[in-house]
Amino acid sequence: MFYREAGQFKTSYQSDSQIFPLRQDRIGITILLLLALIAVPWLASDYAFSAIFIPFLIFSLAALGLNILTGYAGQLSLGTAAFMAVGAFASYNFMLRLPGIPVLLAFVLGGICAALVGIAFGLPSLRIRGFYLAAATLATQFFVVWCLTKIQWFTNYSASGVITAQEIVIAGYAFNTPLKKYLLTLLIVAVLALLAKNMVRSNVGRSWMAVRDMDVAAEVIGFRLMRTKLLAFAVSSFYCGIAGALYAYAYLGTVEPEAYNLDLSFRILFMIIIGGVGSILGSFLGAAFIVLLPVVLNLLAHTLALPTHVASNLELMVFGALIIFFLIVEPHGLARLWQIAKEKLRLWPFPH
Amino acid sequence: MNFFFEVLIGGLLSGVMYALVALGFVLIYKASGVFNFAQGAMVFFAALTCVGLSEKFQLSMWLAIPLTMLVMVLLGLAIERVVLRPLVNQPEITLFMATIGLTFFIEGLAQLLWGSQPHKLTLPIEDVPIEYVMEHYNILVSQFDVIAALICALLVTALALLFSKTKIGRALRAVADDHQAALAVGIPLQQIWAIVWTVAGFVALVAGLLWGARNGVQFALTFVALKALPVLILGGFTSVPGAIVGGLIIGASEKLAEVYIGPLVGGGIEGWFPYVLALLFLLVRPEGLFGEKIIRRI
Amino acid sequence: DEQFVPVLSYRVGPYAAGGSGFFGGAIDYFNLINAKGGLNGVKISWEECETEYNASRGVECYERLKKSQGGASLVEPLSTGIAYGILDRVGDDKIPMTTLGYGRSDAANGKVFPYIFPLITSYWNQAAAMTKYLGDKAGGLDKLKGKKIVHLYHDSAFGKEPIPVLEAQAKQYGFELIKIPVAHPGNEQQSQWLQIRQANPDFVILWGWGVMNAVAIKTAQRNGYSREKMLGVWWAGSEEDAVPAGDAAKGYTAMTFNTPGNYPVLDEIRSKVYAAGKGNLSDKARIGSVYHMRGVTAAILWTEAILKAQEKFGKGKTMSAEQIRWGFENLNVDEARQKALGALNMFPPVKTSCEDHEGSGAVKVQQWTGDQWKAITPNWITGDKALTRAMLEESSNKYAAEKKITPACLK
Amino acid sequence: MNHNRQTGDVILDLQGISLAFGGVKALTNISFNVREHEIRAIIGPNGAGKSSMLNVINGVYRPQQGQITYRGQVRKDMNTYAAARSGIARTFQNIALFKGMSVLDNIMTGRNLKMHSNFLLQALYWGPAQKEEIAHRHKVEQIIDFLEIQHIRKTPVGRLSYGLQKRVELGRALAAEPEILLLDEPMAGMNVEEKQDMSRFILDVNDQFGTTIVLIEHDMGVVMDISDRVVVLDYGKKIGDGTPAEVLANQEVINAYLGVAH
Amino acid sequence: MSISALRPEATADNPAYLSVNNIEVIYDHVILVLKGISLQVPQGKIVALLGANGAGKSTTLKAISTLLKNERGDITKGDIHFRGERVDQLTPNELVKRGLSQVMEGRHCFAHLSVEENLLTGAYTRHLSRSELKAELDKVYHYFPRLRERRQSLAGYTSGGEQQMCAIGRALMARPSMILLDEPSMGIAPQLVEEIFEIVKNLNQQEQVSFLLAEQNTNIALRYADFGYILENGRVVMEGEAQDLASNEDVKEFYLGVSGAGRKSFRELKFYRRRKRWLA
Ligand SMILES: Nc1ncnc2c1ncn2[C@@H]1O[C@H](COP(=O)(O)OP(=O)(O)OP(=O)(O)O)[C@@H](O)[C@H]1O
Ligand SMILES: Nc1ncnc2c1ncn2[C@@H]1O[C@H](COP(=O)(O)OP(=O)(O)OP(=O)(O)O)[C@@H](O)[C@H]1O
Ligand SMILES: [Mg+2]
Ligand SMILES: [Mg+2]
Repeated sequence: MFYREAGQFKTSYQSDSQIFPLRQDRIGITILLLLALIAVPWLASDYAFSAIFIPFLIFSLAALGLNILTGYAGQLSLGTAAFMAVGAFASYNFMLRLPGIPVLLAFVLGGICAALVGIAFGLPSLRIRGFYLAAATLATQFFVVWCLTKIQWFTNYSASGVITAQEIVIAGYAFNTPLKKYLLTLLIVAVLALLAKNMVRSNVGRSWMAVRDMDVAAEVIGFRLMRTKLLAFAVSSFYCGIAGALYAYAYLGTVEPEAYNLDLSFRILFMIIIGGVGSILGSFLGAAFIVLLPVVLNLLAHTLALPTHVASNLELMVFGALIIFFLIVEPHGLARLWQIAKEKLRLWPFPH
Repeated sequence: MNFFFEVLIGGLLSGVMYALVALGFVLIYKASGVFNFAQGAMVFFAALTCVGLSEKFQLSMWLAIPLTMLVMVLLGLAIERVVLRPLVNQPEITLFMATIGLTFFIEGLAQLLWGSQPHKLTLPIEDVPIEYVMEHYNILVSQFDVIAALICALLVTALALLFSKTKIGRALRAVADDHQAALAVGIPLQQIWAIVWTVAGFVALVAGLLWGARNGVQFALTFVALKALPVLILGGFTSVPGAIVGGLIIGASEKLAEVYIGPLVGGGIEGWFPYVLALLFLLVRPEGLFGEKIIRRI
Repeated sequence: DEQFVPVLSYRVGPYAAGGSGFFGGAIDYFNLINAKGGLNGVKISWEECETEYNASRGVECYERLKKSQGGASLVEPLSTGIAYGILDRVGDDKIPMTTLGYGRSDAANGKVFPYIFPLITSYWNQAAAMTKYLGDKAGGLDKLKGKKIVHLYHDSAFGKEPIPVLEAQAKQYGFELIKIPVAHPGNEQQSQWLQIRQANPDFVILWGWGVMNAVAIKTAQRNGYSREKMLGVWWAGSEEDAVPAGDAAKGYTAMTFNTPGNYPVLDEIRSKVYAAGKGNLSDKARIGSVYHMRGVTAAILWTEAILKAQEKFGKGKTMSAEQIRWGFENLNVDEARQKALGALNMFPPVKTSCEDHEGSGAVKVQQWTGDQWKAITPNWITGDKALTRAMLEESSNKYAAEKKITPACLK
Repeated sequence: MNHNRQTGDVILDLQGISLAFGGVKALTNISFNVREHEIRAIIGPNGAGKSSMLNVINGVYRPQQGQITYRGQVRKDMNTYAAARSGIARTFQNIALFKGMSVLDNIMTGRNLKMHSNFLLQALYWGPAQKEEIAHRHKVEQIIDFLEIQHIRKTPVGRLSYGLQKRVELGRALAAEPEILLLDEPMAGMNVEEKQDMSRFILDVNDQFGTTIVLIEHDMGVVMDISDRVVVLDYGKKIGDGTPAEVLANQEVINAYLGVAH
Repeated sequence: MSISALRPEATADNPAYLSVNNIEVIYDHVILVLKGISLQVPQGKIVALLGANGAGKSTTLKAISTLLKNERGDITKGDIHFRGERVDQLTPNELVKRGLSQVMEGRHCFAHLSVEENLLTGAYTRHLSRSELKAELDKVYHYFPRLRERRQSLAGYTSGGEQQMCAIGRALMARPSMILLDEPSMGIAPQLVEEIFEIVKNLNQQEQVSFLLAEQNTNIALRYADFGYILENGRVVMEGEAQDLASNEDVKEFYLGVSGAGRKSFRELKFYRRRKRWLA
């Protein structure tokens, strides 16, 4: 009975179409944000920031981007890391070549570059669908990374092909400690998540979902497939681009194009599938799962004092098995699990 | 001109090797609508098990191969029971994801059982140029590749017959279309899947042996899957002959491109060229060369 | 008292074989040291973290372990991606990082990279040494004139790194350099080798990684190219590269910064560590294999740095990372010391300074006999160090300018 | 026939439409017209080409021959988007709802063409975008009330029973406030009571908004009762056209479709 | 007369007997849909399942054919017996082998198989020779001549009604002893509806096939059925002999569209019917 909507009557459509129509949810999210903004900085260690929270937030953002494309617009993509790479390398070059440009602007421009690349590689989606499209997006993945290694201008002719992200300075204030980077990332991700949530609950979002669920019908209703799909590619790549830039600037610092390899694309894909395809919340849950699980498994394996090669392989096996397990328990991901839990709570203590 | 033919033939033969891996994908996709990402891992697992068995227990290959086949059967059955059965009628992407989970599991299992060391695998076919062709035409054709191509042709014919001529073939296609309806007409999904995964295991074993003999048996065998993907989309996910034709096209054009276009742009284009080629091709035929037409009727 | 070393290892995935050999070697040596009473009584403790050779996981491991058990003494991720991911961090955390035979070549400049130690040798020096060796083989560097050398490389930053050196030398000595890239992962090289066959070069430099090496050797065989004329980098010169190629690998040569063979220290590891059931390798036969020996070498250099630091800052005490950094910067493992350690000639003598974090630059060439590696150059060889030094200065200074660092030696 | 509204001029005119798929002739030289405000039924045996006819009208299929005149404008064929723009909405025989979306969202998509705020504003969910969203929500809620599906407003449509899905689909088409509403077997899978309701909805839409309706239905009771004129197709050919009474009396129609006289 | 007295009882000599006992079905762990449904189908009888949209007819049928699991539905209570054997834990394939097959709602033809291949899959569980198969096919084509014309087309391209015929024909190919039919008349032209029910009757009388059919066309369903159940909101609210139901006032009013004054024109109904239901 904790989770009851009884007594919460919506007197206007405005209040009914709030992001979180239920009071409990609103309170919950506020507490969460406050925790993230105030409690976490107080309590967490540098390790937590720089190895857990920051990558978690960045991956969440990338997952959000992919979720927009795959979860909402239904275009399966395996090229996420490529868009991240574009965002990162473009931001780097903007900062390098336009000295004095505000960092955030560079990120946004980087995101826009990624969006443009996204649109270019999204064009085939007008004809190609499903796994065919997925396999075709691998072209993006390999091509972009190849370009970044081949064309040395992108890496400013560095001999080793790596770029070193410039320091993040906003209005004279340097974001140079893990805590500061964490806060910056948190803010960017929170704002972008809010925008994403708004998009998916208004007409754009509906157009994406319509195209995802049944594109012929969507066309008949008057959605323009080309525009809708390309917009999804653009927005998604924009998000991924920003995530990629943060990956370089707030997380790794020095990166080579190879850091944005197929593995990364797959990791992001796991996140949205484990978290929940077509769910903003799911992007976060999935990212948390994929970031934390190996750490937890690693710690576990070491407390068990297994021989190391056994431990490492077991880790991998358990990771795979857990993915399967979760899919079996709930194919719609953690977000759906959470929803079911809420529905059960609503009824609790009665079974139905 | 000789050089051109050499590249072309080399490419075609490599293409057959890709097709061999692609076949495994096609089988499972055709039979269940699942894109089996774990195929690469199965290739690795099969080859490693075979080599592992023969090295550890001093078995001859002729004993190790059937034993491995047995292992692959067990693996197929286990996958059906543990992974697929609970996921009947789920969206494709869920099944796809499950096979990724499976990939990790199989990779971990393989290395846990047999260690992470690379091994050599010697088949009684030597990988040297065929002398006759070398002498008379001065074109290099690898004997190994030719034999591999023959084996592949054999497999393809057998599988193509299986799909087009038998009741099982029809049932497989039905399952791929609609799990629920297939169940409703009494098609035993579990048996079908078990069979298909076993056959896929067999194909993986063949691919694993041939690729293993070529590149050594090591983890990187899982990467050959990446070579099979463009072949698949070009040939069509659902077509056995498509895998072969796609393989030939991809193999030949990728080699020609690397040799003739590569130097102009700095080379190393083999990684993405097949994908871009396949993509361009898809723009003309969205379901690949021989893929089943995508029916969108309202 | 304990000296903590985080071990960012990888024992799964495509590079697991190398990872388990290297880190196995290092841990074996730690166990040996501890069995012998530690470093002036200070035992070494360590904790492993699986990185899967993945930058993001590597960073997590680093961050997790850097503060545990009294703080990390040093790190060695054995992965370029991870090394880059923690490059800035080790500077901030003041923890020395070694990158044996990989990573940024220009990090040898300690004025710009005070915490990075590409010990023994870097890619640039390797490339220069290769030219030297090929020159010697041809009967003198001047005989390289008119010769054709193919640089067959992994198409990534790694494979392209030596190109400036090779190009400069091609110009200097008048040989023709043909660059042929192989797309990752390199499991198909027919087109490259047809090109090579076409060009019919005098030598092929194999700048490969992972499966690409075995495939190159195999494909060389099928295309009838002599393996004796192939010269691999040290990442293409281990058992893991030669064994899978089978018989094709016989006669293949590769660079190394270890001399293959047996050494007292390895015997000691067998008798004191493995006999006590503490060996890290699951297969004892791998003791003394290339990666294992490389791991032992790394561990020797690490412990030598700690000992060096103890000499200065207090024997028998736990050293801080800062102090160990000093130790790394003032390493001097000469032949006498090597002999004392039971590792004479196992690796080149290393003497570092602030300007030179590499400390040697010498390498050997080894050849695969069909079941093991044999050194075929009796002495350590070094290439044109003046050339590489100039490049190193230029590159590191550019980095310093970008990062707004004023190059200077740390005390 | 007590009809509140007079049917008007011809709004949609089809001339000599032929459509074939490979060897299958779905439609052969079909001509008929639809007048403004009327309820026009298309009937015929299975596979006669009824659904194909609707698909031609709103541009899903391109006929090989023939021409379509819509509001005085002649075109060889339609395209779906243009058809939607010019006020043609429809439902589908095999339910084509957006399965992953809630009932509310599904119906909201119907209003898509009436929404104009750009996507940046929508992302901010602010000002005009929010106002617009809420204004349209009002409209949609009216339709939801109208169809009596308030209680399932937030349910994903994939979870609804077949009949309810049909109703939602009608709602989505209605939300577009179309000039012409094409309904492909809207009452399949409903019981009499529900059909009565559905008929009432259709009549009301027709009455209140003056929407022209083209209806495919196999329940002759419904067709005879609510339609103004009926076209009968058989094997892609037109075999009858006229008022329900006329069609009912047509022997050819009886043979091909009705079987025993009703 | 008490209705329950009419309920056919289970007896040992009544083997093809389907009985559903007080089952409860929950979708997705939380959505309770069937709240204790019991029904019986005697051998050789036709039983109709009636009810408004969303009442739970299809769910009941899927529960019987064990297809529910794959839609994340669970039978949490009750049991189902077929020919004296408990079947709720069997696989659909085993059920078909035991002679129970289902025609699903919404057609579910195999889109990429031709019509004829669709029909052939129906005979999967049977081991027939080529000529036997052909005879079976001919039988179906005889019932549905339209299918013969379209036999080579991919089912995905056929019209709605053709697909419906294909689905029914496919189930017939299994030669079951009991068929669950979910809205067989949906999307079918009137004269063919009659024909389909004639086929049902024929099979029933000549081959002793039992039927459980969910049908919205109450009129015709009650005409052909022996027995009927009316579902409302996941519960059985009424059951009885078909004729009795057909003459029941409420049924007439709500399901047959005839009130005291006889059949009303659809046009004449001026109000939506805020109906008062039997609330269980
Ligand atoms: N997969 C599902 N998940 C959740 N709820 C479902 C699902 N399928 C059906 N339901 C719900 O179960 C109830 C009964 O559905 P069912 O399909 O059995 O109705 P029906 O009697 O067949 O209706 P109709 O005549 O419209 O076909 C409906 O309220 C529906 O919303
Ligand atoms: N896209 C297509 N490709 C091939 N054949 C088609 C296609 N669309 C329709 N047909 C064929 O055209 C004929 C007419 O189909 P249509 O769907 O218009 O029939 P219908 O009158 O709506 O029948 P029903 O009452 O059964 O829905 C059918 O025989 C069908 O198989
Ligand atoms: Mg139709
Ligand atoms: Mg139903």
